[in-house]
Amino acid sequence: MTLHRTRFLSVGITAAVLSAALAACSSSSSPTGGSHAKSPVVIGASLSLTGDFSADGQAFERGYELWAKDQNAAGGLLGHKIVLKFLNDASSPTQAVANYQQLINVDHVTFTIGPFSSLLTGPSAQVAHRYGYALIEGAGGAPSVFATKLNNVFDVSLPVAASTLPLINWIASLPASKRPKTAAFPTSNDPFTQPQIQFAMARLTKLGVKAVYYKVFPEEPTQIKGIADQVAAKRADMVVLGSTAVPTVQGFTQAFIQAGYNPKIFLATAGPDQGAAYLKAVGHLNNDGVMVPNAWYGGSPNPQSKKMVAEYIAQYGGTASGVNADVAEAYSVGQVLTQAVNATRSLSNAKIIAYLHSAVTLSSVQGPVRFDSVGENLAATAFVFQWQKNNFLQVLPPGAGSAAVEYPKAPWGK
Amino acid sequence: MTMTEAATAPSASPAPLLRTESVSKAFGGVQALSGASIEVGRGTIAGLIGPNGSGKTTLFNIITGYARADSGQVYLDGRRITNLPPERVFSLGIGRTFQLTRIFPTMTVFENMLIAGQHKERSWNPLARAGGAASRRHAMELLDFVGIARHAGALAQTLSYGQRKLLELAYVLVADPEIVLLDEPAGGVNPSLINTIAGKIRELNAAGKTFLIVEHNMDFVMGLCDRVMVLDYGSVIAAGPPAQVRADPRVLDAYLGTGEDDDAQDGDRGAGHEGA
Amino acid sequence: MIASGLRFGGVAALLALGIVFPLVFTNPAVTSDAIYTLIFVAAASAWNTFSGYSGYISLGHAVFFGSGAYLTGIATLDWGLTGSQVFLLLPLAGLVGAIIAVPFGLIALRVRRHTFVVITIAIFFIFQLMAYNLQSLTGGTSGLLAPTVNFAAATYNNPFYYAALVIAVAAVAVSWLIRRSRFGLQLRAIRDDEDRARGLGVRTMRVKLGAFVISAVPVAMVGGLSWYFTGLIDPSSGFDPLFDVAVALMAFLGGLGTVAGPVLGALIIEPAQQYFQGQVSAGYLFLMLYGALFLVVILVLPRGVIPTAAEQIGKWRDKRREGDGGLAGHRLAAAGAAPDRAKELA
Amino acid sequence: MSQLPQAITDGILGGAVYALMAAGLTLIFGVMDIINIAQGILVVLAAYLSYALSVHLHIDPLLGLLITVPAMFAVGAAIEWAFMRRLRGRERTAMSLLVSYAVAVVIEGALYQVFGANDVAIQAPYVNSGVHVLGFDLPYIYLIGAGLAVVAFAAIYLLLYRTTFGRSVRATMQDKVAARLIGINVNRVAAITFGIGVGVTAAGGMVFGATNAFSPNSGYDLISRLLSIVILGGLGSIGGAAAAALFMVTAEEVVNIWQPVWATAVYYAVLVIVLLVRPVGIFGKPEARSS
Repeated sequence: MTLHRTRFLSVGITAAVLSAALAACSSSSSPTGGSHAKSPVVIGASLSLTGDFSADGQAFERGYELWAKDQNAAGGLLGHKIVLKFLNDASSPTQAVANYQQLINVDHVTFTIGPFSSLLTGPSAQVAHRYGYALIEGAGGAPSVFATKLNNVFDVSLPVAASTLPLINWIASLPASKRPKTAAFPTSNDPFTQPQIQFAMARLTKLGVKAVYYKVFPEEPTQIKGIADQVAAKRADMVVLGSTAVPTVQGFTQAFIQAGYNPKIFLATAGPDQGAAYLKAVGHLNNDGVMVPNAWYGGSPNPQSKKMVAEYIAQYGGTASGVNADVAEAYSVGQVLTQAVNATRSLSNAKIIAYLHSAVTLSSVQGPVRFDSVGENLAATAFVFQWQKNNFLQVLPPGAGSAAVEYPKAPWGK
Repeated sequence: MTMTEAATAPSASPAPLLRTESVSKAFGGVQALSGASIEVGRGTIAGLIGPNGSGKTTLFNIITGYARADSGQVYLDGRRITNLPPERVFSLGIGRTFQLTRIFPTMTVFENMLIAGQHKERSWNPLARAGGAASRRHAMELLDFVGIARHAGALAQTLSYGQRKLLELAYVLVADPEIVLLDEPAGGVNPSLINTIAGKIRELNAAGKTFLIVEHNMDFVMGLCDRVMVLDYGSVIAAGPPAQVRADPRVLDAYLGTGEDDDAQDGDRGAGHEGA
Repeated sequence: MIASGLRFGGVAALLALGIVFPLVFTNPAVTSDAIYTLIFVAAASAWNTFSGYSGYISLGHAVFFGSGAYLTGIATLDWGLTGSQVFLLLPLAGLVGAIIAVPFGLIALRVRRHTFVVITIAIFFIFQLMAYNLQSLTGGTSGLLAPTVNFAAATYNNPFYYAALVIAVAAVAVSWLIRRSRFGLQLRAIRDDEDRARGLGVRTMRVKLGAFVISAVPVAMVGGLSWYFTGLIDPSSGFDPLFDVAVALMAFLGGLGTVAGPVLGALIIEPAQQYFQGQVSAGYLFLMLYGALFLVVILVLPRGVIPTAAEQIGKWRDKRREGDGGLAGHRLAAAGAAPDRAKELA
Repeated sequence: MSQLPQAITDGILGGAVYALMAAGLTLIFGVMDIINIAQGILVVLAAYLSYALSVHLHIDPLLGLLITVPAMFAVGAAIEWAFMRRLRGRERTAMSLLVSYAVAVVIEGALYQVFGANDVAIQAPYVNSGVHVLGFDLPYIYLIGAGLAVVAFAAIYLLLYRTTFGRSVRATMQDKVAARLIGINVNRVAAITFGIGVGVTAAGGMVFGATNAFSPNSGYDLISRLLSIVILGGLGSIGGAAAAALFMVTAEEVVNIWQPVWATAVYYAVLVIVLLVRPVGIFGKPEARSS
């Protein structure tokens, strides 16, 4: 019966074609690493261009590209032109792992730089570690990333748990009569935000601010209005919202406005730092007075940052306040890599790993960078920013270059 | 226990093989059956007739476990089987066909046969191949008996309507049930096939098989059955030999006077899509 | 006899190809793709042994994938297992998948069709929510990171590859055994007409539940393997609603209810997905092309590659035979060997 | 317990929005027997249409429905004509799942391409303001959503049960062959029904987009909840879907008072429990067909 033979023949042929295709994939990539004197340096990253992290992934892509453009204009890395190689991971750790395998073993990149979010950074770091690659990254700061104690992970951004400290210190500096009396602490069940909110609640309670609401909600809540209305009903003087992205902040903002509730202080841990994306979602009338902690902002007086922002606006349009902080995180990754390559005069991952562990202090658009043994940036400074009339300003800690805190925050819709 | 009860139960005539006792069933506000009691003697061919909507198929469904009776009892060989699930009723020895045939369209004719035989195979290994050599031979014999053996390898959905009726009859027989319930075996098939089917039923009955037949084709029923029961508005209004029932004025009132001609035509035209 | 010999030869050749594959294609990126492909071969085959044979479309098999992954993760971290020891947990993961499948099946299999599809989704989301909220057990949103494994980098993937191969081969073998068994016959009868099958003595609930439990086992095992290979399980990738869609797509593309169909579907879709999804340069056009391609394939081959191909070949052969020897020969052949042939078509 | 009235109010308001989004799905899923996974992304597509009209052409989102509803109707009819019509036979229901998923992927890709990945929200004067009644804040946008839901459900009900076209729809869905025999143009009925089911999502999308920030990725979260609502209500039951939406979201809001992280479980837990007791849903009739 020829039927069986044909049936299995078809399977066999397909398998053969597939393996041939796979083989072609693996052989088509001629070595691009720096064997020739002035051949390009290929730097690879997996980015989330679709899926849950797609907004951040896009911003990261822009940050990396801005850096490569700037650095190539300045002569590349040790005279080698920088070529970036991105693969999309669709926000999936599985795909991210596959992508770094591909970047290292097929594309033979010289360096790997990080994806967006700790979720993808953790497993990606293990792949990079397996092949002796450093993974310099700007958005993988969760404790789980550092808990594995890999020596090749370097997070250039701010460790987050104490990010609200500038605000807490400022409240402590107010005369007792002017301090907020009550505070509400809704937070998403995210590994970042929950510790931040608990930290803020503990410190503020010590200052005599009464916590009238603390509840954890899912990372992507479906009925934000209901949760926000429960918060609004408490009429607390201040709200510290543990958010991870724009939609949550937008949902709370809208519900607060609808409920006619305007806290004196409204801080969200993430979302308001996303520039134009945040403004588009909440509208141009509803951002005044909203705070967010971060390490960087578009109006930063840091000269490197000013240059980057100018280039960003030239390329993508908008205003300084509209630049997503993710862009700076990605750009900083490139800057740290540049400094390590220049200092070691080498494209060797091993030398760069050793160098970055040597407690040197490097600079970035986000400020100084110095790594501890597990790759956390100890030198990063926390700022608190506030939207004031569609401008994103640094208000805390008070000092040179800081604007005055708008307190109490202006009414909505102004 | 029920068996001993049955054995000691006094009976005027030889104990019937299948018996229903005051079975009632309502769907919403409609009383489909109200106290229907029928008897089918072992080794006989019984007919169940009645106008459309008189409850014939509902009674079939209740006997075979496809519907639950609101009240009343069903006995097989003296054993109470009321409201048992279909698979239990089948394994106790009642096979049935459906008015609109229900075969397994994407399986082959032969596999249809194996399905009906599977419950008898008590293998500890669920991954054992279906059908031992004996049951495969038996299945093939039955297909041969109804005359569709040459289609054994075809998908059942490729059979003609009449062939499907024959297949359904054949696979019900695979399990060698005590009694076979046929729901309109002659409905929608051409006259020569009707004769074939009637012939097969007679042949099986001669070999000892008991039948209960719902049918609108009066010639078919009257020519085949030993005993005919008439349902009207959910209860049995008459029962007896065909000639006696045919002459019963109540039956004429309820059914024959009004419906016979139509039904005969139906049979001829082969439409046969009315519900019972 | 020749046919079965050829079939045996074909299977043996495929198996041999599977065994030598990582020795020939040593690039870790290739073997990594191959591992995920084998994971989906196992999952699609297992899904098909329930959904394909019984006609009940489950969109809840990710429950088993995620549960297997979490079980393996939690046990590995709690017991401090390392290296190859973790592979020994995979049968345990399969067992847990089977245990979860019992109450899951008892609830879901009471309903049919659309309602069944949606109730499997509902139960799936309850599991995903538990993974999010039972933080002390599952690590909540951040999930569970696998320990660093110190296999040599060059051959790092090989143990994972062979583990995936063993599970995939076992899943396909079970699928084949069921397809030709009494059990498989009962399942396909349920798919065609469940009530009629009951009327012929098939204990449908028992049969459906049995298939559901059996199909959960390989899925849970590859879930555990996937955790260990990827290095992370988190609620959204462990209990991924698109997992079931992908698996169903593979089974449909190859041929629902056939043994080779899901294998072929996985061999085509997973490498394609791995390759194309990564392409940033194609931008979002890729997403549109990917969807459009599926639409075309589904509409051109509504019953899948294998049944359609078999049908075409069957037609062609019939035509040729009619040319040769006329109808008589055809009928003779049909009466004798036809049950087997038609089974291939089904 | 003082939060309870607020939670119930929020539940009813949010439930109305869900009812509006589910209205089209009851037609497509409940009546036509098609599992349309793309319904979630179609809501998002409709939201983007309203958003684009309001941002680029300064057309008020409510007024914009005059454009978006016919546009979405056309999209729906086109999907039915191009794909759903071609599904036949036993696996039609299951195949519809895959086809609609592929359609969803195509639409998602197009939305990414055109609008990018960032979240946006529809702004309008009535989005943030509302009336204050008996101590409850009733935002206008939710009242509009509730009003549109009533209109949509009433229209679908009247269409199905009070018009000749509705009889054709029901006849077609029960038995295609018989419908054809009595002279119904089955293909046209199916295309129009699917078109209406998708056209109604234009209203749902507008209200969804005004009450939530959304991105091309938002469709996936919606579809499973909408399917649960239609099943809980009982397949094919128009009123059942509306009641289920109100009940589900209200229950979710009440759980939100104590345990927001478990609130979404309400949907699925309620569904599982109800189906254990009543496999045809709350308002469903037992399935006529047994196969």
